[in-house]
Amino acid sequence: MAKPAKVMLNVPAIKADFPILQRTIRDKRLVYLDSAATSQKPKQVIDATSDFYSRYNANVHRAIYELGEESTREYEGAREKIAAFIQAKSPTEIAFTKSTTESLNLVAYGYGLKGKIQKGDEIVGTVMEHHSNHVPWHFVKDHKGAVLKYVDVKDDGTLRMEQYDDLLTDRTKIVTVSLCSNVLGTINPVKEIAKRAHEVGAICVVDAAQAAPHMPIDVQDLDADFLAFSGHKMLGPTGIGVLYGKQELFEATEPLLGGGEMIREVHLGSAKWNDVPYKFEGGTPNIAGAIGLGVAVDYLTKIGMEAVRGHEMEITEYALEKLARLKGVQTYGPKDVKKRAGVVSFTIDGAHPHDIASILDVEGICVRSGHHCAQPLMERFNLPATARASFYIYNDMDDADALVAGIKKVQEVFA
Amino acid sequence: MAKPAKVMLNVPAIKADFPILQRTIRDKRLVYLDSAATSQKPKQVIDATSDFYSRYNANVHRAIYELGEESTREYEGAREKIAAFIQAKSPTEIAFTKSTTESLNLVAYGYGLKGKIQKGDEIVGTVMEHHSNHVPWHFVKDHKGAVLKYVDVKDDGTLRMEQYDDLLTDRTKIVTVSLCSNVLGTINPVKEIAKRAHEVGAICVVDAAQAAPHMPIDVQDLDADFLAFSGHKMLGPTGIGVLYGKQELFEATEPLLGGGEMIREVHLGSAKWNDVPYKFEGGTPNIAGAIGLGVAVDYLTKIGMEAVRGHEMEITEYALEKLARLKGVQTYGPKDVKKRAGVVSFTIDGAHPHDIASILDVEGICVRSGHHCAQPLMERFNLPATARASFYIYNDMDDADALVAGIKKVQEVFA
Amino acid sequence: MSISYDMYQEQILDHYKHPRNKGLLAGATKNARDSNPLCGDEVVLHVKVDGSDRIAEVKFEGQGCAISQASASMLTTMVKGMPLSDAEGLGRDAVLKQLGIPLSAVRLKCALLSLHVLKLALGQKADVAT
Amino acid sequence: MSISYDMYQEQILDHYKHPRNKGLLAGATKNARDSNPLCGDEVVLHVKVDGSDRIAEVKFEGQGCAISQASASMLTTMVKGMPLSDAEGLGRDAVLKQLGIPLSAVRLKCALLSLHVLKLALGQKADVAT
Ligand SMILES: Cc1ncc(COP(=O)(O)O)c(C=O)c1O
Ligand SMILES: Cc1ncc(COP(=O)(O)O)c(C=O)c1O
Repeated sequence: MAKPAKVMLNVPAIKADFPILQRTIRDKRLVYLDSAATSQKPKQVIDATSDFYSRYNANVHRAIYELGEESTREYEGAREKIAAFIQAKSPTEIAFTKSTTESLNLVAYGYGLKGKIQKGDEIVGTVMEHHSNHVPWHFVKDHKGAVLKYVDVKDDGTLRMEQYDDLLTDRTKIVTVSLCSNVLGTINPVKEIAKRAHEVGAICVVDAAQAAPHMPIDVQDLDADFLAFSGHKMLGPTGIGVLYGKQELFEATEPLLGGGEMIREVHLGSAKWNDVPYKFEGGTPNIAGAIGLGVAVDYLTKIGMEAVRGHEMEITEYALEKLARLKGVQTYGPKDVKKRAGVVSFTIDGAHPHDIASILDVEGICVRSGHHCAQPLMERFNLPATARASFYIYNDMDDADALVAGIKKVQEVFA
Repeated sequence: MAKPAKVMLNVPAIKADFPILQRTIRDKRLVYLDSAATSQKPKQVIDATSDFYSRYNANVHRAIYELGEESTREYEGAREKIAAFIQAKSPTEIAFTKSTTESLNLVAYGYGLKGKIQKGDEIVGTVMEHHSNHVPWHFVKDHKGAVLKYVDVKDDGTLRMEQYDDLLTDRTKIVTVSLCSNVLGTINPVKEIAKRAHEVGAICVVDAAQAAPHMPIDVQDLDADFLAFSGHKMLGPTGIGVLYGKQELFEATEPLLGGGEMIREVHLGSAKWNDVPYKFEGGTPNIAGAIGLGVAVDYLTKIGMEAVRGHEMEITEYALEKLARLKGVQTYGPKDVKKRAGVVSFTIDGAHPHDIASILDVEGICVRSGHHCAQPLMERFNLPATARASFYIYNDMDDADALVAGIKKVQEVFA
Repeated sequence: MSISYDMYQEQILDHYKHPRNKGLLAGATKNARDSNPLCGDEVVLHVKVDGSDRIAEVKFEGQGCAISQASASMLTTMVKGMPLSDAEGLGRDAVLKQLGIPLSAVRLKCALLSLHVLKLALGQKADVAT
Repeated sequence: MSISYDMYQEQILDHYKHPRNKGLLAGATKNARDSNPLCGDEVVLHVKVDGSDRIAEVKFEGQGCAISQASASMLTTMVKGMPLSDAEGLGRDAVLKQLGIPLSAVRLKCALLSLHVLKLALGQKADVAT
């Protein structure tokens, strides 16, 4: 993706939409730099949720009365918006889950453990995956005897693509990779990865938890077979996630959760599944969550995902430059902002990341510290933990400056 | 449970808390009689959700900064409230899921499919279960060779307890039963069922989706081993559910979803689980949902679950009497309100339940029609479908009268 | 959407109470069945195609609401005697026009179930039921 | 909760930068290790109990934040020479009092990790880390 011309969003106008950003922390302005963990929510999304509960709350799909018609229309409308957002061919390729984590588990169980994977079949992941894209595949290994292989990460934070070629065999059935790393910010060449996977007859599962909020996604162009993301990281409510799957793969996948909504017929001891995507939505779904996510997608679409990406590239470039000038501070991941998103992990000599986060908190700055649910990656870089700042549409250069000033305070304390 | 003395809640005051009940449907007063599908929400719950997003939205558990401390405190506070609500020994016996359906699947996978159940082990269910308490056990049958057995229902809507005794053997490992039927309203003798299950060394799994919103629950008195329910049926948000499990059983249960939060350590190809209940909460949870459910529990606790139960008994008794006087109208389930909850399934001669629901909708009355996700039960009673009215704290005798008047309209149309 | 008692017009109730072409069909050349997973409405169609590719006979069986059963009954009267190619070309609009009543999204599925089953019987894949 | 730079008082930073009793312990009679699953802080304790049931020697190893490592260092100074029964009776309040800084819930887990490991080493089950 070429770097768009200098685009900065109108941050004051955007900030005005986010009630929490009017808040102070111990008399300091709130500088929220933890959107990679969860994003803040604009009032449009907050209001959509309240509005649902206040005006047309009803269970979806089976109700004949007016309220149920309305809730079903909005719920299915959200599905259509999300399909358009990632360029899916049809809304039937979109299943609602509770999170990226559930989405990835759905694939691991439904296509793996309960599905097509046999003993000795190979699953290729990468060392930089989030735990949510590690642990579900352990289940397939433990219960089906699948073999797990991992593409390593180079010192510059990119994948060792030559090694990937070597790992692929005619036993490779699944390749699973994150579109964007939540620690390094690296944007992986998923289109290329999927192409090579398809050449050996494997499918490609994409963890887009850190990508969907921050850059345009075209599942058809990527030729992804499954793609997962979470609402709460992209301005949407907590408790709602998405699994995209190509129609024919959705049809070949077993459901994870058995229950209401996902069946066509149930008898004692046997059942027939409903059509896709409903067979994946057992139980009463997070209706308010789906509707809220639809409104979040509207909000992002209105700004334009190219513009979101451009804005974040500007701040990230600025922040990386400033941090590079600080002695005793290391950043991780690609230096070139064209190859990375606005997730900036860093360490400071002599100060543990928790202490960094604690001291930044005193300054009203929210950053994350720890292993970021990516222990294998931390082990690869021989790091017990990092601090991580991540940017979104409501951040600007002032926030990056606040981070730099905060880091200097940390250095003073641990001097 | 003895019938409490005539208690009627102050319905006008309660109604005032529910914004949606101020709404009209095509110029008619909204008469919401579908709380068994999902309940309406008081403004306290709606506001709690907005407040979370507007003031202290942050991911839980790992954040060091102030917002994360606040969200974690509220999230864990909700767990404590729920533990107290059902008399659990400790909050660590409460896991948040997305729904009753996920809770029951968690047990079926974690204790069954991935856990202790071996080929030939027996699981005893009942014919009156909701699909969410049928289909997960099919998975255990299909993947582990467990044998499924079912306790039948008598014509009066109660379980054939003599048959239950016959079904129990020393191979019985799990007994699973709903505390209250979502079609018949029957309140099952779960304490007795659990006792006999324990006598043969089986555990007892309880589906409390229709019970937790409507009557006091004491898991220790019931001696339930697992117990599941949903927030959205008890004034809470959509997308949040609860699984209670006895500490030692929780510890013996494998997680369903692998990912962030639920691990202690992850390496390439292996992982160690976090402590209970966190090992069951893989991925970012529905934080707003959990907090909202905590507030819903506060609301119900303030009214008092004994009073809720008493109120619903009054309306149900009144409605059943009125319906009994209508020619050509049949109701199902126990006649004695001491043995049943406020879920009233009915049919009208010559009018299909969908048409009943459509015509009642014209009158502003919301009832459900269909198989209510209980096809095996419908087959048992040889019914293609029923209409179902269900009562909650915001309903009163006027609502029951509106139902009766609506039924008369249906009879006119199909005369 | 204007929902009212219009949904239960004379004509609908008449087809519901006195269904046309209901029953089995000996020598049917095409048969299909489907049900609406959300509500359990069920329609079975039996079709006999003659030598000149016409629908010589058609019968339906089923259970369900007035809308689904009246629409099945009306559909059989519509397609009886129709050239196969015309029946294959039959779209949802034609069926809804004949029903002539306002329908919400959920009830639309009831109304279109029989058309869906017809398409199945004729070996077409089109999903008209949504 | 008053969070401020008080958390990083001289004394804490001193124990962090110059940990007491850090390293291996030859002839340790009790050892334990635990980590905080949420953040990865790690503490290992080696304890040598003498014939009169006293903690004759104690050493720690570990990695993590200033709070967890300073608190481990301070704990070793506290229990060295202590009768086993006193060490077993040691509660969170005593440890927190010695740290003497305001702590939020998350950082509390850092501060109490070493006490938790001590309890493990002494074969006690009490969960003090929450
Ligand atoms: C008895 C019973 N069990 C389980 C469920 C499933 O609940 P949910 O859809 O919230 O998962 C329901 C509600 O539909 C129910 O009534
Ligand atoms: C790359 C990546 N994958 C998966 C996840 C899991 O997302 P969730 O916790 O919403 O399930 C996250 C977020 O924590 C992530 O950053």
